[in-house]
Amino acid sequence: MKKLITLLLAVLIVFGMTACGNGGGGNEGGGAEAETIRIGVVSTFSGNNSGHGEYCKEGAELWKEEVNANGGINGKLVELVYEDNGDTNESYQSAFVKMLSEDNVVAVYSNGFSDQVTMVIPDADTYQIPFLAGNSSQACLNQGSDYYWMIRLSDAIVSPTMANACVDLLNMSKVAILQVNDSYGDGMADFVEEALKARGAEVALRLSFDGDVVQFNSYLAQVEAAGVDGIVGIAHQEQCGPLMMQIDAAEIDVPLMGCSQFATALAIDTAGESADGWYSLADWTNEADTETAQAFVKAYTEKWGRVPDMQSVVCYDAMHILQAAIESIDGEITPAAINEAIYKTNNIVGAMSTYKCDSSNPAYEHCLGQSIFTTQTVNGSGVVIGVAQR
Amino acid sequence: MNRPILELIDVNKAFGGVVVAEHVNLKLYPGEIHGLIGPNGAGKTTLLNLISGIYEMDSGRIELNGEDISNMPAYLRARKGIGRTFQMPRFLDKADIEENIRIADDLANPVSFLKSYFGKNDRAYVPRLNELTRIAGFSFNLEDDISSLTFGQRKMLEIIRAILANHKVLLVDEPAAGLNGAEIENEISLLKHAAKNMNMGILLIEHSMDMIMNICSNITVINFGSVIGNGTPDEIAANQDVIEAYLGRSKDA
Amino acid sequence: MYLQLLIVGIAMGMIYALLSLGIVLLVRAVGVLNFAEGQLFMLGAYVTFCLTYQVGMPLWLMIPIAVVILFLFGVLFMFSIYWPLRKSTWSATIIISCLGASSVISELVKVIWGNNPLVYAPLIKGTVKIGGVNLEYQYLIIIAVCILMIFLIQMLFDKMYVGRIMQAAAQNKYAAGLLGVSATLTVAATYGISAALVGIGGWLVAPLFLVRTGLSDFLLKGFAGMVIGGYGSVKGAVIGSILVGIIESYAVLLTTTYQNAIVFLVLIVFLVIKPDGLIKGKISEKA
Amino acid sequence: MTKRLLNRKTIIGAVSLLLFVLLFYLYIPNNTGAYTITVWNSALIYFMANIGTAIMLGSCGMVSFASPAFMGLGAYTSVYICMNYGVNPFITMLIGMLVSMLFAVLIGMALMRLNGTFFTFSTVALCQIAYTVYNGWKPVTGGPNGIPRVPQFTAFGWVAKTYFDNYYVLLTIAIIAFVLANRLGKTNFGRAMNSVRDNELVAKTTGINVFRTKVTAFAIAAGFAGIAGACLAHSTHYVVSTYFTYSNATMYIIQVMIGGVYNIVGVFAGTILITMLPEWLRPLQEYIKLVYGVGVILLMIFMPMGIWGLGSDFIKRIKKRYHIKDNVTPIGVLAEDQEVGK
Repeated sequence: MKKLITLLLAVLIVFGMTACGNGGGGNEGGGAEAETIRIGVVSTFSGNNSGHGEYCKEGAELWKEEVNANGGINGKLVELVYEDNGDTNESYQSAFVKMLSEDNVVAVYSNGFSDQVTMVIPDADTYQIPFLAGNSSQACLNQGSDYYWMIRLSDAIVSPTMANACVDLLNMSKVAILQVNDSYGDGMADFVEEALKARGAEVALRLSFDGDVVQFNSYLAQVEAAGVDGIVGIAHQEQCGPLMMQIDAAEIDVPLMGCSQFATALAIDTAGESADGWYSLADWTNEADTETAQAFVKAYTEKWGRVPDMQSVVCYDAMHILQAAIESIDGEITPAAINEAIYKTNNIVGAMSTYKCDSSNPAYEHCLGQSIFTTQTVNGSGVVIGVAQR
Repeated sequence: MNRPILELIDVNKAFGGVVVAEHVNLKLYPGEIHGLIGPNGAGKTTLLNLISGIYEMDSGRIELNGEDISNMPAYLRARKGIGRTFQMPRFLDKADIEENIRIADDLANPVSFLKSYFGKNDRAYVPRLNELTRIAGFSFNLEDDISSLTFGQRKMLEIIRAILANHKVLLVDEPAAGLNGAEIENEISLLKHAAKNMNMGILLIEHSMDMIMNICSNITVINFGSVIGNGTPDEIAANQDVIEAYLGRSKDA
Repeated sequence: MYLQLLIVGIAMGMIYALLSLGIVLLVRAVGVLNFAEGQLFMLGAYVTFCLTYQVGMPLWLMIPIAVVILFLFGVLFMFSIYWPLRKSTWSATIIISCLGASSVISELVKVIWGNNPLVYAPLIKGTVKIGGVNLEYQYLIIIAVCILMIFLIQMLFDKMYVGRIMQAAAQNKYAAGLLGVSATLTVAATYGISAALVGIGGWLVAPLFLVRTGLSDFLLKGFAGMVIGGYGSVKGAVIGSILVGIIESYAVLLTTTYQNAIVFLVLIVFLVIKPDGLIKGKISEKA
Repeated sequence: MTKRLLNRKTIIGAVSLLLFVLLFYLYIPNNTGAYTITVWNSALIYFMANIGTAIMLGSCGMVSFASPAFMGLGAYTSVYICMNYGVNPFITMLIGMLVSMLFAVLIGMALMRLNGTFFTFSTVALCQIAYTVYNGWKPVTGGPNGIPRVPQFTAFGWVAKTYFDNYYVLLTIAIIAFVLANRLGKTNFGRAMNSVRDNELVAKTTGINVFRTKVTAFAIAAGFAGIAGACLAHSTHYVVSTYFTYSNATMYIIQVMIGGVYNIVGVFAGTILITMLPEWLRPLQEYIKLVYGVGVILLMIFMPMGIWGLGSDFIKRIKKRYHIKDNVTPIGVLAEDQEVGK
């Protein structure tokens, strides 16, 4: 009897599975492929970080509308394909491989976490499809992939800028680094510590916390005891608000510098008045004063009824880079051709920055971003006080 | 008579301030059915728990076949040969009857894990199980669930399980409670079979004086944790202390 | 700094205590570890936020209504998660359905209130300086409410008839049935009280840590507090939670990377060495 | 009579084995895309870990959240030895398994003093500790960045380059694990575990060392988890602390319970179902997890014994409907009656 059930179950599972797989695959491809350019977006649309996916999708959709309203790229309309990457690293990889192998896309954008991106870069190489990512971990660039492209500035590039700002602008000499202990925070903190030391500042304390920690009082007691004259914060968006509030409440009166997350609308909104006085090295702020940035914010707010997040603008700019690359192709639009074209990216003006493929330093060749904002939060909004070019 | 198979020497046990066993001495001989009686709460079941190692004694000595087992954990005592049944029959209720029987067989015929892993699933115990079940006068399928047996059948299966485990000593806790007349008859023949044919020493707690007087060759009476009488059924029936303990209790009630 | 860390630890421990009080209530009444308690905590924050800002109720009206809503939700929770499985012979089934429920509550909250954290203004703004630490006034309110709750629960269990029935129900369902009280109602009431209690806890911490789904992450620390304190003891749960807060706070001196590991390592060591906890609970069945 | 029975059983067994091999080795890889294969791969890995959890839960009656901790131990040990000493992944995988088991014995000796809920909670704590260590101990685990470019499975010059290659490797390992574990329940140790689960008093009075049985079960579970972890690292070419979180542990427990704790085939079905569910529910978009949560609750309420329980009920009903009798061994009936009864 047990064997009978076993058999039944096995057969059911297998046919259920393959039926699903075929059904999924059957919808794609065919005639549509010839007329449209299919671009994939892998992001989180369910689970704990589904906010990232929403912002990302809104940015991508905005771009698609603009492009298709102008007749598409080289006369071809654009189609966006989305995959939800779920909660686990394994499901991220599955979603990514699905995008590469079954969705007939010519390029993929994803804003996964750094460890997830690290995980799937070899897949992009295997399938030879350009992979534009919204993360900023130098570890990803260090993999030396041909197909991985970083939209933002790498941590390794941002860190000296941050160190300079700390030392020159904020006169820090003895610094405490508060970092989130994940792939993003740890990588960034390493570079910042190195850069600060190079500028002669002392890193008196480096305290790390998990991604779900929101209570920093015991850390702040240590910071206070160490008598530092500056704090560098590297945290997740959701943690920035509580961190800023608690530093304010603890009356630690030193210059404060945060990573790009500290300048996000969400962090500033949640922290309220406590956010005032924070400096940040931000890839994006809604107060960015360039023409393209303002146009983007305006269009986005009109379309979606809320202000954009960094996730939206990175995705939007990634699409612009792809657009420029595809426009420059004469012949057939293939993933390989697009990848070649991205190598020739030169001074494309996006909402966030201008983009350029600079082959002078092989370590940063695949990092396309060129500039980053230095902002100060005043009265609940991030005011741009400078733009650092790389 | 030969040497006792089980001997309790000056066993003491107290829970907090309540003394449940005080200077208990007891001898159980192989092939003997030994009754253990006393009023409710006299400490009979506690004594079984002390012997089988479920409780630890405060002081005293328990010898099995001349070997001191006082400090052994329960499972080692079971391996040495002490088996028991419970007032409410206890089984693996998520497993079928076969598995319940086989744990006894594992104890009787221990094999190495590897042999059991690669060996054939043999059922050498089936003929004996058949015989015992026939004595007990009921029947079942090995693949059935325990819940398909009646309460009385379960109590008897518990005894059968203990016999199949080849225990030297069997502690039986109120085997007749909840059984009808026919079942009690069958149970008595099962116990007698175990004592006579397998030379087991059986220590029996029972409230039914009929049954005790019928099958026991020796009886020990305890009250408030201490032994107040010991002897053959006839001696016990004439023992003044025992009569007082029982009558005194019936007066209170 | 040592004094400061102590105060910070106690303050945080009080927050864990809010959660572990709710857990201990269920443990005492039904003997179940509720893995969705963290979500009820978070739900409290969202419900009070909704009533205060989206409905616009004043505080005096908001609290009783929130308590009623949360109580009813607790009763609903009991009938959908616990009741159908009460007779299951596998303890795992209830754990699994609690895990399912936690996913459902989180997602419902997201569907209704969106993904982004919401801001809840503190009752009294500003900070107070205690032993060299600037603490938000909110912490004082938390401590006060916490003490009040301990008092109320003790009253409930020791003085009131219902409480004694609840305890009887936990220890012996059969006996509780004999008392002539519907065991169903007492268990339902316990779930309701637990949900309301924990929900109020969520309301109290919302001004400190925002109204967000991540609030449920405090659950494990609440569990830890209850286990260290003594399984099923109300006082023990509070003391244990404070101890967890203090350990966590002092762990920073040693290492920050392994802070979490230290807290849970202490917990395991505690469990193994002193399985009954600090204060022996009414229901101890550990070893 | 027994011989004929054996024959029928053997035929069913042989046919199902053949079908199984055809289905899993030939049909699936040739009829699915790379993406579906990656989903299968993770399902197979989860399955290996879940065998351990199922042994703990179904046989020993203990709810354990510890499997990610031991998966991590297996994975990091294997990757560390493989990358630093250039040993073949298949060998390091076994070393990883042994290290997991060793740790499980040591930890188990401490934790097995605890009963029920307390044991469960201590495994949750264990899971948290393990994650923190994996995330913090940079020289060995690569910290939060993990270790990229983990060597692939290789054997005798053959290298598992694609996900399909990995599928065959994982399937083979999973089948071995399945066969090993399936037999376990029919041994004396399996019965010892069951008696520990159902009634510790019976276990003690039939000579079963409850403590040792529990520790051994914990170690076996850790062994399966260790293998699964190593497979995860080598088949995704990457290992990072976020593979081994508490939320993964809750997912594994759900998979086991949904499948049905009694039987490893049920566990397999549950693992596949929960792994595939998000793929099937994809049209629901952001409501996926909501539906998933409701589904889990309903499944627990209406089929607490999981898919396996449902399947066996179904077959029982069919047998009743068509008057198919099980092969039973009657006990206690006189020999003459037995002859007549036939």
